[in-house]
Amino acid sequence: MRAAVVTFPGSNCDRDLAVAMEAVFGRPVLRVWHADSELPPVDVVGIPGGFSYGDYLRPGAIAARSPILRAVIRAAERGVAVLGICNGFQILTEAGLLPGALIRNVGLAFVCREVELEVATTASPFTCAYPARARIRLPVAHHDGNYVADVETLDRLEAEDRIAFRYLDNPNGSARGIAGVLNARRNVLGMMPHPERACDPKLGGTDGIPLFRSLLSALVA
Amino acid sequence: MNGEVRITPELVAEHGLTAEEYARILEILGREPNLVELGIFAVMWSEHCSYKSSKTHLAKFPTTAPWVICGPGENAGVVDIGDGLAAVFKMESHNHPSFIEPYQGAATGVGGILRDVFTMGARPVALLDALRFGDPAHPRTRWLVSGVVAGIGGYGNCVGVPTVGGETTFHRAYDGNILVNVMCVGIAPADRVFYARAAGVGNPVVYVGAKTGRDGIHGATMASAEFDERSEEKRPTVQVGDPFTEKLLIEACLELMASDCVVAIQDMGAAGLTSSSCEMAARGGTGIELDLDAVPLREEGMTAYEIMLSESQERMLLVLREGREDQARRIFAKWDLDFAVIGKVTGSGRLVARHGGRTVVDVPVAAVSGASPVYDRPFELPAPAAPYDPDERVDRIAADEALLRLLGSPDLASRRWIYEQYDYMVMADTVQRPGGDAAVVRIHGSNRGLALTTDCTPRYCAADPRTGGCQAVAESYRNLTAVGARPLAITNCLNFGNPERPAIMGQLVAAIEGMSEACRALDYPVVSGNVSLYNETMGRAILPTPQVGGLGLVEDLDRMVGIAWSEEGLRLLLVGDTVGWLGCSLFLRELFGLEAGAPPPVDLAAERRHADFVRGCIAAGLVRACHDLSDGGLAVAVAEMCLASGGGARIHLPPRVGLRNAWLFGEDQARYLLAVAPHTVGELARRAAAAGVPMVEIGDTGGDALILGDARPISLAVLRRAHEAWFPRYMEG
Amino acid sequence: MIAQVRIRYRPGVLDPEARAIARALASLGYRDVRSVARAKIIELELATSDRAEAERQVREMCDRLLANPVIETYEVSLGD
Amino acid sequence: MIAQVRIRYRPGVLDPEARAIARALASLGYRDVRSVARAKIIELELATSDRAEAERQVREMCDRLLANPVIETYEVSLGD
Ligand SMILES: Nc1ncnc2c1ncn2[C@@H]1O[C@H](COP(=O)(O)OP(=O)(O)O)[C@@H](O)[C@H]1O
Ligand SMILES: [Mg+2]
Repeated sequence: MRAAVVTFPGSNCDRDLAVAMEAVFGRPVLRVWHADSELPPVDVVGIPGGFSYGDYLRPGAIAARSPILRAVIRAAERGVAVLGICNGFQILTEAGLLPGALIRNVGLAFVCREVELEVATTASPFTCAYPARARIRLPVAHHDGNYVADVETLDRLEAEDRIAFRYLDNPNGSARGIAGVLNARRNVLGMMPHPERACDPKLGGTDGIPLFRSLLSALVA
Repeated sequence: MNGEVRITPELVAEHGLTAEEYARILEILGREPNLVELGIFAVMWSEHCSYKSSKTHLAKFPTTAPWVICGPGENAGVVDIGDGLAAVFKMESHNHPSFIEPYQGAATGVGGILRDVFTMGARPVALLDALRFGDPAHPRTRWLVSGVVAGIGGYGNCVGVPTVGGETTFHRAYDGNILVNVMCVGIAPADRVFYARAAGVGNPVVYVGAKTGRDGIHGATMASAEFDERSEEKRPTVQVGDPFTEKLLIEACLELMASDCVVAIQDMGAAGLTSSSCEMAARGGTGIELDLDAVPLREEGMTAYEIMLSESQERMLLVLREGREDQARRIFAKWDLDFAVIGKVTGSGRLVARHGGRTVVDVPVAAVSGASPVYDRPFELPAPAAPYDPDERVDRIAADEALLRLLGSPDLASRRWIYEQYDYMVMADTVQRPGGDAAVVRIHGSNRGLALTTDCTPRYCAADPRTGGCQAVAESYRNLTAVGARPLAITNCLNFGNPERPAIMGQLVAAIEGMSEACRALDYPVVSGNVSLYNETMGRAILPTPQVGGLGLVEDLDRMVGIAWSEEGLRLLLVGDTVGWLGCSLFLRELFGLEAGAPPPVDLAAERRHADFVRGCIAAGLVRACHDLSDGGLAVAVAEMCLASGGGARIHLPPRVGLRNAWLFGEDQARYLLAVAPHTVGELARRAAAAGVPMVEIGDTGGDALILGDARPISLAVLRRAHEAWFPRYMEG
Repeated sequence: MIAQVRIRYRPGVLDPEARAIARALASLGYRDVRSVARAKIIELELATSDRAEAERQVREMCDRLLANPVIETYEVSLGD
Repeated sequence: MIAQVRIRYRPGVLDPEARAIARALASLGYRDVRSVARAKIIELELATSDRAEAERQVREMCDRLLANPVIETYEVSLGD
């Protein structure tokens, strides 16, 4: 399983994501710099959380126009798995790889807490190792996690089974409780909660591990 | 231009310098200073930079121990934490700026303390914030709380350093002067700690980070001047922070420090370029020559005065090894940060700056930085408060009602509203989250951890600053012990009123003595700190607040404990003596409106004995959960443990308890509450007896209610509502 | 030449900040405020003095970066 | 009546966001952009039709809530 994690100026969960991936995948994760215009050959690319470019203009907006993102888009078109977490999710929507957008939380404040989620589909390389309709706990930590999209898009996401995770207790006002969405081809996932922070019992939970296990079983077939 | 301004007595006074201080400047220079030089002396001799009122007393702090690598005097303190690593930590105040502009004031406070830590080569791994606000009913309080918390989160979250703990209390004495004290902890290789000593004549002096603007000019003198109605006019001195640039600066500096390019490095904090260059040269016994035309500027037409005194954020000053400029420049270019060679190290012992072809500064650094005035200000030690003698009236309120009211009071209500705005998990090493005693962050890649806490009980310090100072140290020691950590050292921030008043000076002196005594008795030295004086508004001072930040080491995270238990049927053991001390207690204040009596005495020998006992039991795996007893006493501690555990408990009152509420809510020191498995009670009792530690079994865990003796059971749901409701409801307005 | 871009949320996107401002104004006693909306202005100083070219360029910047078409609309106006 | 409040940073106050936008535009190849500044607009729909009263009220709202006088300045304009 070959994996890479991209670092943008202002990324701050890049190490956390690489550590979690390395623990589950059992081999080193490549680190890629935002100014690179090529990705190494990999099976999965992680776009980590943080505040790329300070979240200025709109969260993820500037990172979405960086050289590496063009390479990520090409990789996604080739079928490489792309996982965007938190700021990574914002970047993927800004880049047009995923529908919708993430705006300021309804409560206006940053929110850092553990939330309960439902795994809304197991039909994806990111969620296949979870039991169907599993209820899991993952941390969220964001200021702009309020998922918005127009009604047709939301209906289409539901009809096509592209909602990966839903909040059971919506912390940010997201439309229809959406915490994570898939692209049509199902090889790109964006999610606000942090599975990489829930891969170690010492950190308070392990519900993130099946996400990385899913990738391992789906991609190393 | 600058040279032509006439230095009048008014101008000298406006710079906060006394006539005697000015005479001293004339003597040092052998001539009149120009305006730039006057500004330099003013900031360097301000209370904030020179510690002129506190220096002689700060010398009483014990600052050494075998594990101390670097004590006070550098940007931060450094202690050995084993495995070739060092912890670097410090606390700093940003009180005045936060009162004027709470968001930016608090945010730039976080930025400043982060720089103090990574400037020593340490990667910051945790932040804590100790906050004191005015009366919740004061019209400004809500706005201040909301701005300060958002500002701390806004900065810390963005740079990606977890904010893992802190303190928040309210008292009307802070109505006009809130306190925002932020502590930062970093980890560095023990043999690669960087110091701010400019060495090597001819080595280049390099400016990196953000550009210089007209931010906060005279911020340092503002931080030392008492507030008055005119402080509104001082508004433009507020700086705006850019955490994104800070994040880049952390990465770039740490990358550079991993090479061997750096001779010395210092952040530009209060008094910016002036203090960083003077202090680096003074510490190194060298001089520095600066070319102000080379300083990256954000605005046009900035004068030498403005460039030297700007407090623009996110800037650092470096001395590089000669010839390494290009290697360093490439690293900063990669991180998109300004990089400019702006001068060189000289052997002259002078700070010389040129601007527009003219010499605009030429002052001896030792005199500016080292020989600042020192005041042995007159002080009056406060008369000790008479002890409060409770009578049966304190028992007229039912224990369950008293507990619910206390838990829902501003000082004890859950701080969830605050800490959920902080990313306390980023870096994926937070193994004890906010809400318990000490926070614990894992030392990355190991099974060891750093335990961190901030403590001070200002109401004790107001009644008796000596005992209060002692108690603040002891409480931090207990909080570290309660998770199983070995306390190593403290940082501190001494927040007081106007030291020119003997009564205030007396508080400062007594608090320092109390802290020193505790540090000495507990082998728990002071390695860094900060002093914030003149916290007064129109003659009304804050409560004396000697804030302590403690750091301890957890050797084996598998043996760490928290305040939550996970089983029913555990036994609750109370460690320490309970006489039922109600003087200065929250119980008296919240339920009887009384701020009366003397604070609970601190027996340092008992603190040490009890802590060693508790730590030993935790290390032996005998303890399932542990909480130290502080505000609100036993009843509040057990309630907090129930809430964290999601389970109930029953407390049995001892047979001849005297005043029930004194026993339940008294704030006697050196106490812990342990939850242990029933079959280990005998072993624990043997250990306690052998160590001479008083310990009694007072209850057990189970059910879904908390039962205090024969009081009505309080269901967990009711308890939780009481604890969680106040903060969000208050903030909603 | 100065170009001004005015960016606002599309109708249908609920703006939590505008709502919070409305609520705060109401709680301060301003009963007269019927609704609140927000927009942001990005002002660009351009080297060119060719208005048509400036407008074309600025629109392109909006499409490529300054506005997110999923949630925002923009207007460009040129000063002098 | 519609009132518009235009809020911007005081001169000299650091605006890291404007700087980030300028850099992003440069890296997308827009070399013509000399500088970037930002402002925000808050649009209020008011029940009153008395212009003087509206202006007075809106200024008061700015002082009390909408603008941060320490680092921002504002302008009020009334529509119809
Ligand atoms: N301003 C704050 N920021 C972060 N955490 C806080 C803050 N205030 C309080 N806390 C957390 O809330 C918990 C309770 O605080 P406190 O009652 O002061 O603890 P203790 O009495 O054990 O010192 C602690 O975990 C503390 O770290
Ligand atoms: Mg405690």
